[in-house]
Amino acid sequence: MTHRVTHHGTPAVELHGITKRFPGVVANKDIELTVDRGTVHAIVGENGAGKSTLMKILYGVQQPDEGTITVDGTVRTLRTPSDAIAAGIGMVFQHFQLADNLTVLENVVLGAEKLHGIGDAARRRIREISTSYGLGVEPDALVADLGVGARQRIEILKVLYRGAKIVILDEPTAVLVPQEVDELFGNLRELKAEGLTVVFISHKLDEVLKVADAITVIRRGSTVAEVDPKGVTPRDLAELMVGSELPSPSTDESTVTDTPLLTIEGTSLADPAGGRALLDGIDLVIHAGEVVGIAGVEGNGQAELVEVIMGMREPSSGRILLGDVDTSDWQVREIREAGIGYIPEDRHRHALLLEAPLWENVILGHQTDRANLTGPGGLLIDAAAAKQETREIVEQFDVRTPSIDVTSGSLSGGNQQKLIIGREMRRNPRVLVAAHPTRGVDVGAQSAIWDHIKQARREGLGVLLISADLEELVGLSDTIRVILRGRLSGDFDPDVVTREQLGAAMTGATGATGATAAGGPTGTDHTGAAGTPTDGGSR
Amino acid sequence: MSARLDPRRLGMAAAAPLLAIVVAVLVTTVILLVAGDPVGAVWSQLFKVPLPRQIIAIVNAATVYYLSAIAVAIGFRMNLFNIGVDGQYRVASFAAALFAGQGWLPGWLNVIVALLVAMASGAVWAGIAGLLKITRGVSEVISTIMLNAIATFLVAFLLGKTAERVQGSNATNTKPLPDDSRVPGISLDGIIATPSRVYGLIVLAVVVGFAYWFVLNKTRFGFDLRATGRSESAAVASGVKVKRMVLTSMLISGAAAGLVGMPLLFGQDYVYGDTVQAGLGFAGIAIALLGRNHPVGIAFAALLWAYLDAQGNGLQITAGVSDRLVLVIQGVIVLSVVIAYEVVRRAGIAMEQRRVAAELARRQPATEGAAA
Amino acid sequence: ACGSSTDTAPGSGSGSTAGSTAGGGGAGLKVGMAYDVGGRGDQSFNDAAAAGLDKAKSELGVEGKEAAAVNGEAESARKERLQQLIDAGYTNVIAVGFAYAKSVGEAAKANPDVKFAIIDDASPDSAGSNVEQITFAEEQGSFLVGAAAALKTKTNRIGFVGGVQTDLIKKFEVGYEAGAKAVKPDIKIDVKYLTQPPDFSGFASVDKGKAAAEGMYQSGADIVYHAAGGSGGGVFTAAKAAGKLAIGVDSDQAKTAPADVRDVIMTSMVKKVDVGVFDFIKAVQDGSFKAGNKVFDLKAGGVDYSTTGGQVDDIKSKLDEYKQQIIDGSITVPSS
Amino acid sequence: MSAAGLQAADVVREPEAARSRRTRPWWFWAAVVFGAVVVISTVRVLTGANDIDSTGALRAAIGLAVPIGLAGLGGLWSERAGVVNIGLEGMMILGTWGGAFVGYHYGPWAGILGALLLGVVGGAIHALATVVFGVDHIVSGVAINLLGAGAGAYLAVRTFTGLPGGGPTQSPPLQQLPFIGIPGLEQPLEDLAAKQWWLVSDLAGIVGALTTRVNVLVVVAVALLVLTWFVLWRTAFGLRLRACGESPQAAETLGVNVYRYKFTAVLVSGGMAGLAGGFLVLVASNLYREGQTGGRGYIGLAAMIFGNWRPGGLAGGAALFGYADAVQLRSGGDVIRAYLLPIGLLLVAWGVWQYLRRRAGKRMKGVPMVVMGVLALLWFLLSSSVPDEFTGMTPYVATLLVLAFASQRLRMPAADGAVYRKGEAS
Ligand SMILES: Nc1ncnc2c1ncn2[C@@H]1O[C@H](COP(=O)(O)OP(=O)(O)OP(=O)(O)O)[C@@H](O)[C@H]1O
Ligand SMILES: Nc1ncnc2c1ncn2[C@@H]1O[C@H](COP(=O)(O)OP(=O)(O)OP(=O)(O)O)[C@@H](O)[C@H]1O
Ligand SMILES: [Mg+2]
Ligand SMILES: [Mg+2]
Repeated sequence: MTHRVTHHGTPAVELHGITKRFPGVVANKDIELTVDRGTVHAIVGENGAGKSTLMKILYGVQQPDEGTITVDGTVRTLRTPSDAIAAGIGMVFQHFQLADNLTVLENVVLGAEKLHGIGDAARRRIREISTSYGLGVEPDALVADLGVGARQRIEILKVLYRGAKIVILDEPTAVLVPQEVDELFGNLRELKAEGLTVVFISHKLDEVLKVADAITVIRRGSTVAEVDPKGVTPRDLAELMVGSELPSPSTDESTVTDTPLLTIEGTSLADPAGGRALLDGIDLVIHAGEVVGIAGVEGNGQAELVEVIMGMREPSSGRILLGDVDTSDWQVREIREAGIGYIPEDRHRHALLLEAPLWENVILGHQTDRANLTGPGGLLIDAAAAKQETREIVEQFDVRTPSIDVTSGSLSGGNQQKLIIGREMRRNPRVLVAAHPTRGVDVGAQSAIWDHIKQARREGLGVLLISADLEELVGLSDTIRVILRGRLSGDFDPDVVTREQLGAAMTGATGATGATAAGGPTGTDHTGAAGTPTDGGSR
Repeated sequence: MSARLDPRRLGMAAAAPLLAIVVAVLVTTVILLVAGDPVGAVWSQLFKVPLPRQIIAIVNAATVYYLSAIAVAIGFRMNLFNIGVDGQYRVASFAAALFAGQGWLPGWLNVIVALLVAMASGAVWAGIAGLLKITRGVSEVISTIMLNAIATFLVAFLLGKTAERVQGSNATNTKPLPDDSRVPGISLDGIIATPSRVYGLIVLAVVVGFAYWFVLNKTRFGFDLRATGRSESAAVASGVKVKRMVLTSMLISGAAAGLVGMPLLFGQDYVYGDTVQAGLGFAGIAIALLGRNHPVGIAFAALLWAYLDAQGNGLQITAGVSDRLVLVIQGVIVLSVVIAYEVVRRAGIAMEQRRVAAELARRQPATEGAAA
Repeated sequence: ACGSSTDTAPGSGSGSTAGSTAGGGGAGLKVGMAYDVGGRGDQSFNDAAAAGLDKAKSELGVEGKEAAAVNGEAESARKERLQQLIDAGYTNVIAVGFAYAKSVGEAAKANPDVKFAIIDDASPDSAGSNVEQITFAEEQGSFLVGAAAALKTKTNRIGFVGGVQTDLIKKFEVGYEAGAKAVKPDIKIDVKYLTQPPDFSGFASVDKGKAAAEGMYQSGADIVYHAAGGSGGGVFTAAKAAGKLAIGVDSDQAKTAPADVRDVIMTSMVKKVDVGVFDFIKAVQDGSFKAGNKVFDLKAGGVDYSTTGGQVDDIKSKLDEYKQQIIDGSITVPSS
Repeated sequence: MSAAGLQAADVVREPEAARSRRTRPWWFWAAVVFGAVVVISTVRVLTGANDIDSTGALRAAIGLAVPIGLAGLGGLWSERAGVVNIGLEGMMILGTWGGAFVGYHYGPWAGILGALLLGVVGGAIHALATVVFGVDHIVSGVAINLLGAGAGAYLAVRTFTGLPGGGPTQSPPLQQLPFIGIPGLEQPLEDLAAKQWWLVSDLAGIVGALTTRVNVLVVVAVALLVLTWFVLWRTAFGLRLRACGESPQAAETLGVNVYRYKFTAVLVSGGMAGLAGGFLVLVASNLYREGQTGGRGYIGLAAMIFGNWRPGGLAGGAALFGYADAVQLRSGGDVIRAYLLPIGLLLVAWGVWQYLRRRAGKRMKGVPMVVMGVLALLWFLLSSSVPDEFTGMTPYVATLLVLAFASQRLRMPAADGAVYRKGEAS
């Protein structure tokens, strides 16, 4: 099933025998990688497989313990990113490397001031690149004011500005919506056409198959295969990644009931800075056993909607009902006590105490849950109970950790996410507000998380699911709504709606609400799209 | 579990302070050599076994430092930098001395109410900074610096208005405590022979230290406080009302600061005046950091600090070296301790990661494809 | 004086300390001196005490040991300092400054064989059968310089700069004001204290002293008296720049101040701490030590005004007249 | 690739992008300053508190503001590179000794270098601890304050004892640094200021203080302020340095040697703080004196935070503090009383405006302001001077008040205080 790829001419990059050990873990083991000039070369692998490490080695952020790096036929020692930049390599990191409080111009010219200075010449050059690649980047904007898509384009511009011939993109699509992904791929093709070489990492295997000219699969630090995208399915790729057969997708029946759990009525949120309302007359009902998915371009009010529901912000008008109790002016704690589980978008900032042990993290968000408390009036923390609970979560949710006393910061991202999901689900919430619950998580862990959500749904949980991953939305939701400029569209039936319809609604390109396929919750299941994302990809 | 009992980790934790002291001694020796001061004389003074009365003095000084450091540490655990303990304890000491001096209440009752007065006034003074922070977003670093200075003027002004003049004295003091409100010292005659006594209110330090440990580590409130200190955004999302938390912890920190001067007032000075010990709040910052905000660590740090103070006092007399040297040594010790801790901490993290990775590698084959 | 310690072999342990080698070799009295904050070399109060000790060393052949206080130190640190001096065999102890009042009282009780002197305190705190309490009538000396200022002013406006607002410094101010008003009842007196206790940096803030005095000169005062220790240097600088006059304190500052400002120092209120110290040592040596409060007032020659530079020669007779009236009691100078 | 699609996406994002946070133009600040002069002048004429902006008061203010400003500048350099510097006080103390020691032996010009150098030594220790060893910045700063105080005092004992006019706690008097000014301006300006005309005399006083009898080190300090702005905001070096304070990882991935920039910044920071100490010994006092810094390092830090981590702002903070300190030191009870008038009026006006503008529920927020304003006005009307016991608080209270009314927009460098390790970009 491995399709060997033949290489022609001098490759742009040749990594040979790369080994990198971190204290106690071998991140890369004898990696071989050949990237042809003028191609898009994808690298796939599970979380922690060693993809980023390999790219960081190629970019000089980290040094290999063994192995050679050959760029354009010359063997190089890359001690720092400067060396890599000098060798014509540019990298867009998995997490954006931008200084929020500097302008776009400053972010771009940083470190490359010798090229065009830091003034008007640089500004002109940025505009030039921006225009010729259609990036639409405004040099004097403050990065803090920009959304993810724009940030992504700045990252690419940074690379182009330095005249890189080899561009590394580490999970560039994780935070993008379909339109943005398409734009990005458009960009990649354009770069390729100009003779640039692109190395590209993604967990979204259908995407990979769409743009890559060659794919290298890495499993636990070693290259296991190099495949030609023609003739493989996402499922083949996924199995190569995890080294065994994937479970077959489960089938689900609708569990939607008539009991409204969370009702949002005409809720608006004014912009404190005086701009247009951040949320504008939101109406939404989540029933017991129902998953309502919210699609939308980031920055259109998703975060605000979650904050309003969770009580972090008080709506300027409208009502939020939990069951039939008005919770509009409740505080976060009361709302959580009332049984709303919360999986925040940014786990490091909102869901974890990175320096605290796992069992303390399990208490977080449930400090007033009697199960965690002891003593008169429940004023004391019951560490023993919390530890027991943690052990059970680790067991039940397959959190891979040697002990519950290690800090949550020492877990990998996927395992952190599983811990968070376990913490919320074990409390048997009535409603779960889940923002991007599987972002950046590998396929295996992802389907496990989905299973947990589906399981709880069967037991009557209502879920508000916000995701940038349309597969996930379509696969999990009973109803999909699109949010645009703080307003919600009508319902979409996940079974019949197309990517294009959703995309149009998300960008406001058409009369979005008119595209509604079916009103109200539907009873059909949507097996085809659920299960794993890998097989729903190539629509 | 194994994290607790790992002998290598324990060894490393103990190594850090020792290493630090060795480094501090080396660095100071170099300074002495460069300056041409008698190295031997200095070290024999600093390391000689304190006399019984000096031991008592060290314990007493440490008591006061301890309270101050705890007050600072409460803020630190919340990511609040309360530079204002200095002003808070002066305001509080003055208020308590003023109140207790009147002798309105009998004996112990007077003491207890005066302690409450001290806590309340310390809390009020710190609360100003807390309020400014949550309502106006004023950095507590600036506001407490300013409030320290304002406290100086305010107390000096009020002291001038209320001072009890004693014939022949040039000191400005509040009215002395009535005899029955003076807290008797604890005699350690059984252990070390000296007429000196440990402050009766050392009890206060013990209670405050225990309360600090208990509230922070065992209670829900403490959990919220630590969570806020570790990640404000995560705390908000978990239902902590951060503004109220800021104000509350500022008030508690101020209340603890209010107690700093109490052992001095009730055990030694019996008045508040212009020769009262100053700068305790700043020492508290260093001691809290040295003790890593840990109730037991702070106790050791306070004792070390007091020990150096006491031993340094004799430097001029026995070694003919400026006692300012002690400040240098204290600074060097703080630096070497934190550097040593940092080095050890990194080694510890590396060890933990090694363990995590090893464990994972061991379990990996078994759990592969566990997504099912 | 301190340099001597470098001569001692390192590690000898018995390093001779500041000033202790300056005296003659005689195996005379052993005197321990505990200074206030600033210590020897502060060009002010402590130096005056040191001068007394130095004189005793050279004239009486005593041996001395010195240690200085630290800003904001604990009461126990002061007590310990005195005790360590005694432990080291310096059984005649002089405590410089009222901050030592309690410590001296307690040390005196614990060491009945040791003779103590304390400067600037006569409170019950420090009293004891082996304690001489040395105090000065600062208000009387200040009265005289106040009168001098009033006699000399052309603008009918004078100033006073206090270092730290303590009761002791207040005595200087009150006496000064009384003296000035005795001459010119309608005279305007600007008063400024640089800091408030327990912030004693007002005795070390030359720039603040300068700013305060400048303000006074620029708003019309032409003579400023300072009781601000080291900050007084700033007052002199300001006087020099403004072409006006200043009055020194504690020692005859027309002799001790930096040479370039000496000519603006019209007179100084001299507080003879050195005399107090020397007299104490001498009395102990003679066996004529007497416990109790010894007041160094005008009558005893403990305070006075100085005439160096000759700027007050023309009013000397008037000043001496006041002096006489204070001595014979016909003028009582308030002290608070 | 669809440029149109991009445009669409941008439109969708508009609510976020619209919130632009441009800084105010220079003429805004010029207008503010001029407005303040008009107000002050009016208050002066109304109340007769002529020292409110006299040349002398302003000169004193400059003298008191410069060390604070320099210390703040030290803080700025370090914190812009992401290293919190609470050790300014200690570095300043080292600077006082360095300035005095070198100044005494080699003349005041060399003294400037001495102060700078000793400050750099303090900075080097801080840099070693925070940048190389990754120690918590506050701990290191506190240790440096101890070290600086101890080392300064200890060195003074070792080096000044026995010198003529020197002692263990004090250096001998130092030679003066020269004063400079625009020749021929002093007398006419002084005459004009003495006329006490509305606005004209005030401007004359201000111009006089700024252009005549200015110490060279003041000029150096102002030059350093401007230079700092230029270097940090107009050069590649400065961009890199600031990037290290905003996002060291981003800087690292673009080939910037973050350690080097942070280290350099902290060294410069120490140098500036040392120079602040040098100013105290070489200009303000003309000698070293133990305890001379009197917490100015902390005030400098406060001025920098006050100034929102910007040179102009910190200069404003230092000027405010220096001015208030000068006024109170110059027995300015009447001047401070005079300020009660505009402050009272402002508070009343603000309170009333709040009351009118706010929604019904929040209206009461204006009430305390009105009450405070009325109290201030009553105090103004019923007294002729603020008592001396209170004037001393003025600089501190003024700083707090200004912050309480104008804070909230403060934004420190994003990675300020965070410990940076190489190779952690992801
Ligand atoms: N700086 C580091 N120190 C120690 N271990 C590290 C470090 N960086 C990476 N690792 C380890 O190396 C392994 C590979 O990590 P890497 O980030 O390359 O994975 P990845 O393939 O990029 O995963 P993902 O898909 O989640 O981004 C992980 O197991 C991780 O534990
Ligand atoms: N610089 C580093 N130093 C030490 N350990 C690191 C470092 N970077 C990563 N690690 C460790 O590597 C492991 C994996 O980290 P990593 O962030 O790559 O996980 P991940 O699964 O890729 O998560 P995500 O998908 O959110 O990026 C964790 O155990 C983490 O502690
Ligand atoms: Mg990763
Ligand atoms: Mg990665």
